[in-house]
Amino acid sequence: MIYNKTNFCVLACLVLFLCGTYAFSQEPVAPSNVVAKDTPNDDGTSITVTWDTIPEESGIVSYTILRNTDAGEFKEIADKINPKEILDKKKPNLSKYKDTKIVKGKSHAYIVHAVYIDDAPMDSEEILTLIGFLRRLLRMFGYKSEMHIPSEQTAAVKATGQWFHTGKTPLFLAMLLFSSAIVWNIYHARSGREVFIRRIPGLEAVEEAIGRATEMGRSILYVLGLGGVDNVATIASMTILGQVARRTADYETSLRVPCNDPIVLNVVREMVKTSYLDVGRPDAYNEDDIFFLTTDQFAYAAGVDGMMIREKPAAVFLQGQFYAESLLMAETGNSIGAIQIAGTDSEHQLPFFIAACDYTLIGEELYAASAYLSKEPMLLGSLKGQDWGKLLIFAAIILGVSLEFFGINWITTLLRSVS
Amino acid sequence: MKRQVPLALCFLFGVAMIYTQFSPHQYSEAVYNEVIKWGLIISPFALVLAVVTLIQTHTSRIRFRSEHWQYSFIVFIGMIVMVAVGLFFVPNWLLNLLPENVSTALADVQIGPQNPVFVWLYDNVQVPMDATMFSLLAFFIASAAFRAFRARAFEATLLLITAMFVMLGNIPVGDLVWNKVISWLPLPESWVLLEDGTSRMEDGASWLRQEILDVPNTAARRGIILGVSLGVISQSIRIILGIERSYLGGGD
Amino acid sequence: MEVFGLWVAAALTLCIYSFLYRDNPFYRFAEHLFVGISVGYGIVIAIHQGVIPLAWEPLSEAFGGLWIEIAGDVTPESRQALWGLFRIIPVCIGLLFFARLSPNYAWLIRYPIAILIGFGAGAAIPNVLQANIFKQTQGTVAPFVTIHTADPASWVGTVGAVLMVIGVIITISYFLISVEQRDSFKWLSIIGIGLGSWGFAFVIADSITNDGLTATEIVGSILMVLGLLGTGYYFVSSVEQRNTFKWLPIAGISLLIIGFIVIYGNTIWNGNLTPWEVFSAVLIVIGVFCTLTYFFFSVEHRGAIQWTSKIGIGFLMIGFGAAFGNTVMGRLALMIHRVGFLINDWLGSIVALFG
Amino acid sequence: MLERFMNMDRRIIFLLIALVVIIPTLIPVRLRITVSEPTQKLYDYIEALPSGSNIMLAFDYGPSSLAEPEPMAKAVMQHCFSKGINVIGMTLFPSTVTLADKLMKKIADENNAVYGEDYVFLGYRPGTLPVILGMGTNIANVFDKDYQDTPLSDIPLMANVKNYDQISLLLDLASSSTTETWIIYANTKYDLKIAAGVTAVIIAQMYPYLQTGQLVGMMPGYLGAAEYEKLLNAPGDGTVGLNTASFAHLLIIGLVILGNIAFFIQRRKEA
Repeated sequence: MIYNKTNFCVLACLVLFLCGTYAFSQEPVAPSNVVAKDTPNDDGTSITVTWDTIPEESGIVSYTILRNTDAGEFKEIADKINPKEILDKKKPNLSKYKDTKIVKGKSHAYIVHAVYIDDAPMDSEEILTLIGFLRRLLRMFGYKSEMHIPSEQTAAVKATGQWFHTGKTPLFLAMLLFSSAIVWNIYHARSGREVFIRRIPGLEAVEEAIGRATEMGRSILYVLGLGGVDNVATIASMTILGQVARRTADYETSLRVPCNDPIVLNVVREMVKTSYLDVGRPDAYNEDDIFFLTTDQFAYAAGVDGMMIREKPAAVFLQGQFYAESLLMAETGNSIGAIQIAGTDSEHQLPFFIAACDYTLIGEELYAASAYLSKEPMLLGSLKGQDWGKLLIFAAIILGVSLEFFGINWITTLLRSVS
Repeated sequence: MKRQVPLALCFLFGVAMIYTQFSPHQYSEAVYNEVIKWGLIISPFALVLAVVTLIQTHTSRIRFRSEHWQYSFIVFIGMIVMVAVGLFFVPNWLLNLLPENVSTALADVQIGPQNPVFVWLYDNVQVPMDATMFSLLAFFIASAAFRAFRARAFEATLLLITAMFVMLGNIPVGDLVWNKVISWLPLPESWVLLEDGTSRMEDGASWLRQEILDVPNTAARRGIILGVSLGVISQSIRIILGIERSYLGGGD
Repeated sequence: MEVFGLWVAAALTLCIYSFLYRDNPFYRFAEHLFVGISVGYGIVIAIHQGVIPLAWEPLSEAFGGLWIEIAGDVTPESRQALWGLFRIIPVCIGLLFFARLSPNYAWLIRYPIAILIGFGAGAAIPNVLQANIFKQTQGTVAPFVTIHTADPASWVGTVGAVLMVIGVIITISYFLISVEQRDSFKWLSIIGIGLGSWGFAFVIADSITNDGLTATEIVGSILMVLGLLGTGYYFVSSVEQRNTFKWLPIAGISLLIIGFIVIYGNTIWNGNLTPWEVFSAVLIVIGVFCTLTYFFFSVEHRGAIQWTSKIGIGFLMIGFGAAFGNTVMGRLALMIHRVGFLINDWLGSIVALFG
Repeated sequence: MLERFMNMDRRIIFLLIALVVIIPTLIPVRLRITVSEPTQKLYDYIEALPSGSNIMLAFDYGPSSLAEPEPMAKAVMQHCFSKGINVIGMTLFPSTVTLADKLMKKIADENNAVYGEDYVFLGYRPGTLPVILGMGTNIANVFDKDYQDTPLSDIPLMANVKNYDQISLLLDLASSSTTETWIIYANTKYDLKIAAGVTAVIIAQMYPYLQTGQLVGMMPGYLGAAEYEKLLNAPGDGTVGLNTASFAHLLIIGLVILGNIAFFIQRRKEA
């Protein structure tokens, strides 16, 4: 007998067949309840196959998935799938495989193979038998027998895309609810009813700052930050600027506005012009006082710092969205002794404004300030709507925490399902 | 035309962006991707405005000889050099006219942001200035701390003390000092040592810093974020519905 | 070139640092050069990474495809490329920015601006709602999920929870009514608080009876319900009455807390979370609550609200202090790096030159 | 006198800060450094890797905040080269490509590492998400060529690296929230092990991920770099930086305390 590898393999195969039933000390199970479904809430590019998880104790090693297309031949599409990695996160007794390489417009059916490997321990008696000995030998050479147990074939399915993501329903409802609250409040405010806004410390200082600039015959510098025209802070800042401009027009104080965003520049020019027109001083408006510096963050800060040192404005307004350049400008403004009124919703920069400026509008206070100064029903109304939103958040937190103490977790589940 | 059409466009694009985020269908995905590309195509053109206004500002400075008008030339020089280098390329028809060794040499010069001169300017002019401007913050943060951190009122004191503790926790000296102090204090052993013999109170400075960041800091930030986000959403709603029109500027 | 670059970079670095002393021609030179260079850089990047790949290339391909179509050799690729023709629309809209140059047609730039703004607003609504509002609220409640070890609620608890949710919502809607109208809607608040307290009682009863009722638990739950009713009564009573009952909310809240500790103290102490973790989680809830109260604008800050918002400011200040202290290291690092560049790279090269 | 101290010219403070930074840079002083747990974990993880493993370095910081990530890159690469671990570099930031390329070359030269065998630099491709997700299935789909335009198939190091399966660790050197993106997409989806080296400003954001084990380890700013250098027993920029920063911190703390003492004395006088 020639003892080479080929012969050995032939022998091994033979042995494998012989000891097939012996090899698997625990009963191998076929995957049951295999179902293929179009994956819900996707763009129609995948099919999800689910089946009952085969318990680890059965000795399962991996799964192999086979698929056919339009009732054709079954072909292997994935193998060596680790059973632990495909457990459904919510229901661990369900295994889930998502096939993302489907053929568009064709229907697919699936078969799942459970794969077992013979590495069960042997007791001493078993080793003494011929088969046991051979198996032992095979294992010593690293040969392990694999056994595929196929499931039933699933029904054929086609993948389609959905027009609405049902998982996002709570988010959608929350959006509708909040939108209607805002719109309803704006509508009410417009109908002429007074809306109360609490006093905002720092806003009194606006008059003081403008007055001082007028007395000293120096200019006012208004910085709108780095935000674009769609940024809330920038829009709030522009509204405040409109109000400041009305007063500077009255007092004939020069108002300098270096801009960072060209679109903002354009809008601000229009707004300030309108303010000057409204108080009847179109002659005092000078378009060159509102100008573009650069879009680069630090180049902009360098430019503003230079202006502060050279022109020595009596008051500096820093309102809008800021990044790291906030402190560069606020400290330079402080060093020239200007009254500084800051306001931003960038929470990272607030500490520096608080440290370096005389008055700081914190976060949402900036939005409230624009409503407070302009008294515009639209802004007042939506501020009220935002307060409703806060009440709902309060309710969610209080209920969520207290119910959780009693083991009821609806609120937390709802919140988690959305986020 | 002047007001209604922009408002309608704003509404259309806003609703398209909202809807496509709730719909996983392939068509709405396609619309979403296309809308994003439109946004990406349109926004660079906004730079036109920037450049035009920059040129206007500085030409008028030069023309009226305002203070330091000479420096406006430097702005122009910087801009023109950078653009000329970055957009430099030789059209194919010119390449064909030139002698072969010149044309191959020219063709090898990478165009755009990879152009060696552009890279050199970026590395040795823009980046150093950017980094230096950023590093000025180290000086300013120190002077702001010295001036502002005075225990004037209760709130200021809280700010000051927290900042001090966090700073101490950030440097190794903080823990060194802490551990020394703990070893000096006549504390009962059961307080200081855990069952496995390790110290319970070691590295208190960095622990305290971490707790401050994790608990009160998280709470305060969350409060600000929640408030600000409500503001962002409500403004976005106003914009899409055409209630907020300030971005159109004044006039008709 | 390398050495020359080193010198240029060092010189510009020093020019900018000279600003620390005071404004001077060197700083002004660097400042203006920086502005010019950065605008130029912005233009180049916008053209190379925006206009060319997104507009120029698809368009030229599309015109190529069009040419093929006209010539009559239709291929699937040329058909596909034709879609690129759609890109003409955004390019044209973008070109409207040039309208700014003409005083008569300047209003045309509103078109691209309106599109960009609508685009941004639409993208913001669902994402901000999801990421900031829901996620942050969930994060506040999340630590409490692991606190409970007992079995899930029975039907008694479920009914109680429903009542609590309804009660809280009704009470909140009472606060939405404007102050003048509140008197005629007083019944609403009473119903709300009543339902809420009953639900609360149910839920407590359920979670307690799960493992039999003990004397401490009965005492604790009575205290809690009393506390809740007392606090609720204070808030629905009219302003004049409130002055006489000033002690009520304080007493009510302390009763709530005592009752709570009586019942759950043991569970929490031996539960999944360490007492310190429970304390942190509760502190975060209090912090978020107080800070958010500070940002309440449509109510005058008096009485209880004033105190809550004062605590909120305290939290804000601690948060700002922490952020400030943490940033010091980051900013110093930037400076140390620049100083390292000047001393090691630049001065080092000079020393190397002579030594 | 008190008055003058309290309102002293900011330029004096500037000068003090400058001195406190310049002197330790010229004359390095060494304070004792205790190694914190996140850094130790990262070191232990790399130390336990067998020779011939691959780690990936993502240079995800802007040029203006390179101060802290660079010493970290240096320390980790030095560790890897000494252990025969291959380093694959890439970046998600377009503006960092040249910087990262130069840095890798410099460190490799110091450690006698050979390009293509011990390390490669893949460069930059636009789009954060497509890049992270794409490399999970096949790196060559995203980076068909390296930064020097050599096809990946011609690089000996890349012959055995197909996707994340052959990469033992991704170290994200970050100055913004890119680490979170790596965690959400590469770790959750492809089970790629991730560690972070971040600037001081965003350290606090990383702790939740360390707690859950989504991060193998972390180097917090200069402190992290210095700690890693201590573990390697090779003090470098991080150690110098941390020591320098410590003095500056102490100066600021001292100034604030003195300022407050002066403030209290003055207030007592006035009262």
